[in-house]
Amino acid sequence: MGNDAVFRVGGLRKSFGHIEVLGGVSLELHAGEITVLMGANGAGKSTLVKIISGVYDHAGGTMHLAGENFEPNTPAEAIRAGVVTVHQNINDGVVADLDVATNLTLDRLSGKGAPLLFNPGRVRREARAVADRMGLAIDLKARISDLSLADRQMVAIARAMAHQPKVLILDEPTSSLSSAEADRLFALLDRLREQGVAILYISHRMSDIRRLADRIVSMRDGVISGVFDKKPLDYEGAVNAMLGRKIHLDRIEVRNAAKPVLTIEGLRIAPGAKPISLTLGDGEVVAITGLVGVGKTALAETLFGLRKPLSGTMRLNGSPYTPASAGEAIAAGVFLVAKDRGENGIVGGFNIQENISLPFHKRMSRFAVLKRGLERATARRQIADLGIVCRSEKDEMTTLSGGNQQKVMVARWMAQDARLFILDEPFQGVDISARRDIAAKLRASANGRATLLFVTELDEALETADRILVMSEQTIVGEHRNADVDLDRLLAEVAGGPLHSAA
Amino acid sequence: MTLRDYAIRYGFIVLLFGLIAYFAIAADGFVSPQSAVFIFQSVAITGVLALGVTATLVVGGFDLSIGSVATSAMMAAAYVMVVLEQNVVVAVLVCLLIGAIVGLINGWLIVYMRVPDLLATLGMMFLLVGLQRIPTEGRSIATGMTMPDGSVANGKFSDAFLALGRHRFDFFIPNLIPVSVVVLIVLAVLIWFFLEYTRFGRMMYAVGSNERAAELAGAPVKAYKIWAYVISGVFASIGGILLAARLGRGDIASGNNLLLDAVAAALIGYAVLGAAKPNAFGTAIGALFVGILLQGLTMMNAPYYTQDFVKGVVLVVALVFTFALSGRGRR
Amino acid sequence: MTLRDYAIRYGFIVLLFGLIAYFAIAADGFVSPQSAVFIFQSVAITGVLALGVTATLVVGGFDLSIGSVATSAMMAAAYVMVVLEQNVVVAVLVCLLIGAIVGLINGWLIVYMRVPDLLATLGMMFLLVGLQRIPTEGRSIATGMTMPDGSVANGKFSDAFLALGRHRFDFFIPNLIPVSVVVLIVLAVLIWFFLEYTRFGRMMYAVGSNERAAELAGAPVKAYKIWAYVISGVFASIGGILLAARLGRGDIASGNNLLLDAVAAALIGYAVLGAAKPNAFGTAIGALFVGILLQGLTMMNAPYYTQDFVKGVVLVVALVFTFALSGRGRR
Amino acid sequence: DKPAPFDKPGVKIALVRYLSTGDFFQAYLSGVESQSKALGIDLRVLDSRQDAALQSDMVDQAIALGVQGIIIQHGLTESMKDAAQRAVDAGIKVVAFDVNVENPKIPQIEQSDKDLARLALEQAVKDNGESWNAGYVYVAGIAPLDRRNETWVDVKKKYAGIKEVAMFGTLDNPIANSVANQARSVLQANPDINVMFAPYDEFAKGVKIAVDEAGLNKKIKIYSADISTSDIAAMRETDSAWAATAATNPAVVGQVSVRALAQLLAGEDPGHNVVVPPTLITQKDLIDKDIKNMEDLSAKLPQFAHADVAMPAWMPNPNAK
Ligand SMILES: Nc1ncnc2c1ncn2[C@@H]1O[C@H](COP(=O)(O)OP(=O)(O)OP(=O)(O)O)[C@@H](O)[C@H]1O
Ligand SMILES: Nc1ncnc2c1ncn2[C@@H]1O[C@H](COP(=O)(O)OP(=O)(O)OP(=O)(O)O)[C@@H](O)[C@H]1O
Ligand SMILES: [Mg+2]
Ligand SMILES: [Mg+2]
Repeated sequence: MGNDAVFRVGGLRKSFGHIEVLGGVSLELHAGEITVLMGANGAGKSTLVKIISGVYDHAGGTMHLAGENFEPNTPAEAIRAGVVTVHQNINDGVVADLDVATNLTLDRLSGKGAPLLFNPGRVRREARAVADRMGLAIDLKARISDLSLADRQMVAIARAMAHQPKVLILDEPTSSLSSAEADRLFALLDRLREQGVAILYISHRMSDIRRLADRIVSMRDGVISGVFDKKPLDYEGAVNAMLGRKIHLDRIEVRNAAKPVLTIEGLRIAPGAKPISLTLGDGEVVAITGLVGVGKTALAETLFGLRKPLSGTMRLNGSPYTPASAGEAIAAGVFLVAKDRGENGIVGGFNIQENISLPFHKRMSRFAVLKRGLERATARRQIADLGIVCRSEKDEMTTLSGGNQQKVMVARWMAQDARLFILDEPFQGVDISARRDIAAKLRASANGRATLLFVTELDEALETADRILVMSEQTIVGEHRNADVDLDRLLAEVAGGPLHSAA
Repeated sequence: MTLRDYAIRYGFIVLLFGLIAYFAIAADGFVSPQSAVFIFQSVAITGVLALGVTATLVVGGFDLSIGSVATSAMMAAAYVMVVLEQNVVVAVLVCLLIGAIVGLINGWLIVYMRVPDLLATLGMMFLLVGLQRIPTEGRSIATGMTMPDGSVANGKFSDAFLALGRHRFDFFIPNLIPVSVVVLIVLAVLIWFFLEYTRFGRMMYAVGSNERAAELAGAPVKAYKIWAYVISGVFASIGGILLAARLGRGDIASGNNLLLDAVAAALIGYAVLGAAKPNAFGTAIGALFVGILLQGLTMMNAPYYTQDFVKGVVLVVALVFTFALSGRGRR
Repeated sequence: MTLRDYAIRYGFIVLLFGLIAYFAIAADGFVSPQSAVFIFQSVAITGVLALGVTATLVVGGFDLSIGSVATSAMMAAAYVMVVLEQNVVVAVLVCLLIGAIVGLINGWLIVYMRVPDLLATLGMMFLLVGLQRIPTEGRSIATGMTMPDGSVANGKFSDAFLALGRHRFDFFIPNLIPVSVVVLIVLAVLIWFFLEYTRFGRMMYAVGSNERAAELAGAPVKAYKIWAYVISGVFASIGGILLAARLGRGDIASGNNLLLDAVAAALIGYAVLGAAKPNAFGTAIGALFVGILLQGLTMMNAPYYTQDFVKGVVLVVALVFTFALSGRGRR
Repeated sequence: DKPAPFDKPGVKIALVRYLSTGDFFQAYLSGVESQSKALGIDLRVLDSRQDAALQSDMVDQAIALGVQGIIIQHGLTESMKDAAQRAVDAGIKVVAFDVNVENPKIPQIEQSDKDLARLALEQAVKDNGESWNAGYVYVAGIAPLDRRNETWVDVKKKYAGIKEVAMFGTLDNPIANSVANQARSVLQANPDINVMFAPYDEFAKGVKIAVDEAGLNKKIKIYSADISTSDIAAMRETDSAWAATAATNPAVVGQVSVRALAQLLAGEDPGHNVVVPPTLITQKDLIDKDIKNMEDLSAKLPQFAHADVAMPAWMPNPNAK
C-alpha cells in the first residue's frame, strides 16, 4: 500500500456565486487503503465529494482514475466508471416510496446492460444477496418510508457496497448508525480494503477514524491543510490541522442538580415496557444513551407532547404536565431539537432567520404582525453565538453545510429560554470543535432549566452531561454520575437491549 | 445584484410595462382612466378567485373547486333572492356560508381523510357543478322564471345587491371605480398583508414547505391547512357574488374557465419579482397581466383564438425567462 | 391481512361490482355484451388520455395540456386530410408527431427551463387551444368547407381513417368490438406492463418519489421526465386521432371535458387496490368506473346534472374510504 | 280516436341529445316532455353532454333498448349520419332537430337560424336606417351561429352602408361575463359603434352589460336571437339598449319534434323539412303588452306559444288548458 494512487485529484476549484468553496484541492487515494478526510463544518468536504461523484461540475483542476482522465458529467457516469458514493444526506440515498428490494438494486435499473424487464423475483434474489453481504436483516418487502433513519442509511450503504467499486466514498455514513451497525460497516470496509478498493471516508467521529484510518487528510477552508500517513497516525495533529489551532480539552465540571424541574413517575412509553421514573434538576445536563431503536426518540416525543404515554405522570415545576401537542409543550417552556433535521427541522423555503424564529412567532409579534427587526436581531445573535458559517441571516438553508444546518436547528431552540430543553441527537454531522462549542454553550446556559440529551454515541454523552442514563427496551436501565464512570457496567447496560434495530 | 438578478426580479414587471407601452401605441383608446379601470374590472372576479387559491398553494395544496364554488354561490344568491324572496344581506351571507362550508369540507377531506388535494377538490368540483343545478333542474334563475313545479318565482335581485356589480365610486372622475374593483383591491391588500406580515401567514408558508417541521415548531398544522381551504372557498364565493351582481341572474355555467384563468393568474404570480413561490402580490399582478393582454388584443380586433394563443405564448416565454434565469434548483 | 387491509385493497373493486349489480337490477338492458362494449367505447378516448397522464403523475409531474393536445391532433388530422388532401398514414403520423413534439416541449420547459409542471402545461394548453384554430380561423373542418381565403376544401376523411373510429371487430357476436376499445385495451396493457415490469417504469416511479436519490443512483432523471411528457403527449394525440375518426370532422367544440375526465380517471386510479399512487391498472379501472356510472345513470333516466353530482359524490366517498382507511401518511 | 300505435299508452321513444346545458335546452326538453305526456309516450333521455362520439353510440344504445322512435337533438352531421342510418335500418322512426343527417327518410326539424337572423337584422335596418357601424359577436365553428353568420354576410353585402367595425366573441363560461369583458374593450376602441348584432342571447346579455357599464345604453342598440325570462327582464329595463330579438319558443320546438315523430309512427308524413317559424320580439312589444316572462310571452303572442306545425286533427295539444 501507499504505492501508486488509483485516484488523483489535482488543484480542484469550485465556487458558489462569489464564494470560493474549494481553492485548489489535491488529493490521492490508494488501492487497498482507507483515507479519512477530516474538516470542520463547511470546510468543503461534501462539495469535493459531489464533484468527484459527478453531481457538481467544477471550475478548475483535474481528476484521474487509474491514470485516465476522469470527468463525470452525471452521477451515472461516475458510477459506471467505478466511483461509488454514499452521500451525507441519507434521504438522497433511498427512494421512500419503493420497497427495500428495489432500493437495494436501484442502480441496476439504469445504464447499459441492465435487463429491460423488471422481474420482481430476480430483483428480490439480487437484493437478498446484497443484503446478506452487509448482514442486513431488513424485510425486503418493507417500504423505505416505514424504516428508521438507521435502516435507511444501511440500505444506501449496502447498495453502494454491492457495486464492487474501484473507489468508494462515504460521506459521514455513521452519523445515524448505532455502534453495532457501525461495527458491521467497519468489518465490511476491512474486507473491501483487502480486496484493493480505494476508500475515502469522511467522519467527525474520532472513534470511527481511529478504527479505520490508514491515512488522514485534513482540510480547512477549501484547501488541504495536512496529510498524515506515518504510523502511528498523529490524530491530534490531524485535528489541529483541520481546525487551524489546538483544541483544548476541558474536563467538564460535573454539577449536581438544584431543585427539580421535571419529575416523571411510572411513565410507560410502549406496551410491555417497564415504567420510567426520573427527576431532572435545574442547571443539570442529563444525557440518555442507548442503542438505536430502544425508545429514546419515543421518550423525547412523549415529553414534547407528540405522543401519549400509556401510563404514568409528569410534573413540570411541581405542577402536572400533560402536553397534548407540540404547541402546548412549547407554551409550557419545553423545547425539542428533533433528530433528522432534513425531515423534522429545516423549512426549506425559509432562510436562516425565518428558520430560527419559527417556533416563537407568537412571542415575536404584536397583534399577529411579526416584528421583523426583532427577528433579524435574534437571528444575528444566534449566528454569532453558535458560530454558524454563512454570509448573512438571509441565506437559504440549502447553501449551508450539513453541520451548519444542524447548528441552525440548535440555535433555533436556544433563541428563547426553556424550562426543559430536549435535544435528540443534536450532534448529528457536527464537527468536533463545533460539538465542543455547542456542548459548552449548553452547559454555560444550563442554569434556569433542565437539559436532556438523547445520544447514541457514548463519547458525546461523556463530553457533555452531568449525569448519564442508559436506556434499553423502552425504559431506563442505568444511571451514572459523569465522574469516574464505570464504563464496563455502562456498556453492559447499553448492550442489554436488542441488537437489531426496532423497525 | 448582478444584471441577471435584476432580470429575474424585474423581468416580468418590465414585460408588463412593455406590453402596456405597446398597446398604448398600437390600440386606440387603450390609455385612459376608464380603460385602466376597466382592466381591473375585467379581472376582478378571476383575481379574487386567484387570491383565494394562492392561500391553498401557500400551504402546499391546490383547489380545483374554486370555479364551481363561484358559480354555486352565484346560483345560490339568485335562488335566495328570486325564489326565496330574501334580501341582500341574506343572499350575501348564504354565499359566504357556502364558500366556507365547501372550504371546510375540502380541508376536512384533505387533512383528516388524507385524500390528495387534487382528488378531493376535483370530486368537490363535479359535485358542485351538479348540485347547483338541482334546485332549478338546470334552469337559469331570473325574475319571473317558472320553477320545476310550475309556479312562478317572483322575487327579484335587490338593488343593493345589483349595486355590488354596478355601482361606481367617484375617484377624481365621477362614477369611475366599480365596487368589484374596490373589492379586488381590498382583498388583495388584505391577503397580501396576511401572508407576508402576520405570523399566521408566515406559518402557512412553513406548513407548505415542511409540514412536519412546522408541527414540531408547535403549529396546529391541520388547522392551518383547513383555514387555507376555507379562505379559498370564501374568496371564490365572493367572486360568485360579484358575478351574480354583474349578470343580474343565476346563470348556468360550469366555471371551468374561471378556474383556469384564476390558476393561470396565481401561477404567473410565481414569476413576479422572482419569488418562485405562491404570493399574493404576484397573483394580483398575474391577474392584471392577463387582463391587460386580453383588453389590448380585443381592442386591436384580434380574434378570440389568437388571444388564447398569445396568452399561452406570453405565459410560457415569461416563465421560461424567470425560472430558467433564476436557476432555482440548479447545482 | 386484517379486515381493514382487505377493505383498503378491495373496497373500490367491491364498490364497482356493487354499482354494476345495482344497475343490472335497476336499469333495463344494462347487462348485455352491447352495453359492456358501449361502456368501454364511451371511455376509450378519455381512458387513453388518462393512461398518458398517469405516466406524468408517476414521475411526480402533471400534464394539463392533454385535452388541448387531443383536440389539436383532431384538428390536424382533419386539416391534413380535408385541406391538404393527404392520406391516412400522413394524417396519423402528423398527429403522433404533434403529440411527441408537444411532449418534448413540455418536458424541456419543465426539466431544462425548470418551469413548474402545472405552469408549463397550462401555458401549453392555452397556446394549443389558440393555435389549433388559427389555420381555419376558428372554423370546424369538414369536407366542402370554405377556407379563410375563400377557396373550398375538397379533401375528405379517408375510409381507412374513419374505420379507426367506426370499424367493429367480430367477437362471438359479429361487429361487436370497435377499434377504439381495442386501442384502449392494448395501450392500457402496454403502459401497465411498461410501468410495472420494465426497469424504465420502475425507474420512473423512483424519479417521482425521490428525484435526487434516483439521480445519485445513476438514473438519467431528466430523460425519464421528458419521456413521461412525451408518452403523455403521444397518448393524447392517439386520443385525438380516435376522436377525429369517430366524428369524421375537425370540430372545435368537441373535447371540452377530456382533460377533467381523464384527470378524474387517473386520480381515481390511486384508490384502486389500495395503491395510493398513480398506476396504470387503477387508471383503467377509474375510467371504466366513470363510464359505468354515467351509463347506468343515463339508463335510469337521470338528468345530466345529477350525473355530475353523483360522479362527484361517488368519487369523494370512494376516496375517503380508501385514503382514510389506508392511513397513508399517518404517524 | 288516436291512430295506432297511440291508441294505447306506452309507446317508447328516445331523445338523444348533444347539448343540454342552458335554458334553451332545458326548455326544449320540457316541450318534448309535455308533448310526450300528452301522447302517453314513454320517453328516454340520453344525454351525451357535447360528446359527439358518445352521441352516436347512444343511438345504438337506444336501438338496443328497443325504442320505436328516436329524436336526435343537435350534433354533428359527420358523426350522426351513419348512426341515424343504422336506426332507420333497424326499422326505427327518426327525426332530427338542428342537425342535418342527410337522410331522405328522416324529417328535419328546424328553427331556421337564417330566418332568426333575418328578422332581427330587418328590424335593425328599420330602426337605424341602411347605414350604421356594427359590432358583431360571433364564434366560428358552432353550427347555428355559422348559419346565422351567413345571413349577416348577406345583409352586409346588400347594404353597403352597414359597416362591421369590430368582430369578437368567446364561449368561455360564464359566457355573458366573458363577452361583457370583450365588449367593453371593443366599445372603448370603437366609440363609433351604434349597433351591436349578437345573434345568441348569451352574447347579447354580455354586450348589454358592457354597454350599461360604459354608459352608452342610449347610444347603442342591440339586436339578437333567442329569448328567455331573464332576457325579457333585460330588454324591459328603462333605456335598455337591447332593442329586439328574434326567437322561436324552444318548448314549441320540442313539442313539434315529438309531434313529427308521432306522425311518422302513425304512418303519416310530416314532410321532410318541418320548420318552426320564428317570432320577432321587440322591446316595444314587451313594454306595451306588459310581458314579464316566458309565460306572458306565450299568452300574449300566440304565434310564439304554439306553432301549427305537425298538427293533425288527432294530435293532442299540450298547451291547451
Ligand atoms: N449550493 C450551495 N450554494 C452556496 N453555497 C454552498 C452550497 N453548497 C455548499 N455551500 C457552501 O460551501 C461550503 C462547503 O460546504 P460543504 O457541504 O462542502 O461542507 P462540509 O465540509 O461537507 O461540511 P459538513 O461537515 O458540515 O458536512 C459551506 O460554506 C457552504 O455554505
Ligand atoms: N415498528 C415501528 N414502526 C414505525 N415506527 C416506528 C417503529 N418503531 C419505532 N418507530 C418510530 O421510530 C422512531 C424512533 O423510535 P425509538 O424511539 O424507538 O428509537 P430511538 O431509540 O430514538 O432510536 P434512534 O437512535 O434511531 O433515534 C420513533 O418516532 C418511533 O415512533
Ligand atoms: Mg458535508
Ligand atoms: Mg432517537
